[in-house]
Amino acid sequence: MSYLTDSPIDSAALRRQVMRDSDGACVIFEGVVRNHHEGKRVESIFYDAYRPMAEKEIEKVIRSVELDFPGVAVAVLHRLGQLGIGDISITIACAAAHRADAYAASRAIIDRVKETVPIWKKERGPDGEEWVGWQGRC
Amino acid sequence: MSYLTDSPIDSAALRRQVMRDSDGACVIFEGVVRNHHEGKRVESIFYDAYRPMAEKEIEKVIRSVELDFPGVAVAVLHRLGQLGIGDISITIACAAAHRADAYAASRAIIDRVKETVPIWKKERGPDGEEWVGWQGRC
Amino acid sequence: MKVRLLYFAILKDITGRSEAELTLPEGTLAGDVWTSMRNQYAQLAGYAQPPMIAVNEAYARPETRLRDGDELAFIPPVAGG
Amino acid sequence: MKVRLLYFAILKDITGRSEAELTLPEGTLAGDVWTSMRNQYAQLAGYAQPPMIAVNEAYARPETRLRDGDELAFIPPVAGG
Repeated sequence: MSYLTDSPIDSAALRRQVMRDSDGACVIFEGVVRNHHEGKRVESIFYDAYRPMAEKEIEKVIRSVELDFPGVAVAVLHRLGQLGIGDISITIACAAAHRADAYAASRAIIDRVKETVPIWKKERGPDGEEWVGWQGRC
Repeated sequence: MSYLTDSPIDSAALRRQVMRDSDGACVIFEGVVRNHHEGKRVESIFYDAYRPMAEKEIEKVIRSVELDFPGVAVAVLHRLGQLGIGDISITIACAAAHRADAYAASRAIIDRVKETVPIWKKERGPDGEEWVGWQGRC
Repeated sequence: MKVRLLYFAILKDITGRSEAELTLPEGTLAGDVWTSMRNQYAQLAGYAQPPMIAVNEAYARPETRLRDGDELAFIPPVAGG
Repeated sequence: MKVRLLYFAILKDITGRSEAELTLPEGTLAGDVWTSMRNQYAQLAGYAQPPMIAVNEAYARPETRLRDGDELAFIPPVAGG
């Protein structure tokens, strides 16, 4: 089971992984490469990762969310490499009996992934390229 | 533009309707027929609607959510008729530059649809069938 | 005056029909029609308050005065989604 | 003792490499390695505090004492999702 891929993400496949007959709600979150960031044009994004650690950290996020929202089924896949505008960088599928849990689990996963998983992105635009978050924060 | 259908819902088609190059987040919510409700087994659900009014009320929900979350793109499709376990009864697709808006708009739409849109469901199970919400509430 | 009354969901099951054309005296209120339905159908006797009401495909109050040609519907508790 | 140091993202660009094998005195702390990196690369001179640190694929504190065979990585601000 890997949470990382170098290929385009098939969100429908993640949906199929999580849905059970007892689930009344499915929330699919997709992070997508958009054409702007903090007022600057973006043309593509390169995603780098510390792969084995990223796998472990995503696993930890999933386990922590499963503890917080018992009964929710979760699938996560993050893409790495060079992505263009409109490409999906991450898909999170959450299934639950009731919608409140599916929404809350989905939101918790993406928030925690963005905090702890060692994945980085380099944005490329007309003004050059830059590792997001590096300037002035380290 | 109709928000109601008698055919299986293709969530991917709704996703395509909403995504723009400026969107960094897409939240797809699917309501799905589950095999239980308030402790009872469910085998299928029949959805009835006051169709022309349901179309208008869904339109109102979408407009109100677009006002509350400017810039979010929204698509909604609700299925009517006889549905089996695992069938999608409603798909809501929300695209936005940032995930907070996409999640919030998605949640607001399903909450408001459940409050105001004249759609009803009759659950069928081993103990017979029942219109959900009728007993003792009218 | 004539008013078209639509039945949905539980009300369709109880009445066994999906619509009726009513001939009503001028000045009839939407809530009055519910009262006469309650008198006609034993299963509704316990429901003194009407469900939600729609006149011409929009929610309306029981005090709404009906007009010739109106389309009236009682909206049982909705359960979409 | 020998420690494997991995470079990612901005640190890979700055150092021009993806990893290095370091020979370190016993008792070296993870944060000490950051200090020596700062001395070596001008672009890091302004960053007195190390980024997040990982030892053997798990987050660790700058005070973590390194051991022979450890895998060390400095984790610039993450930006996944």
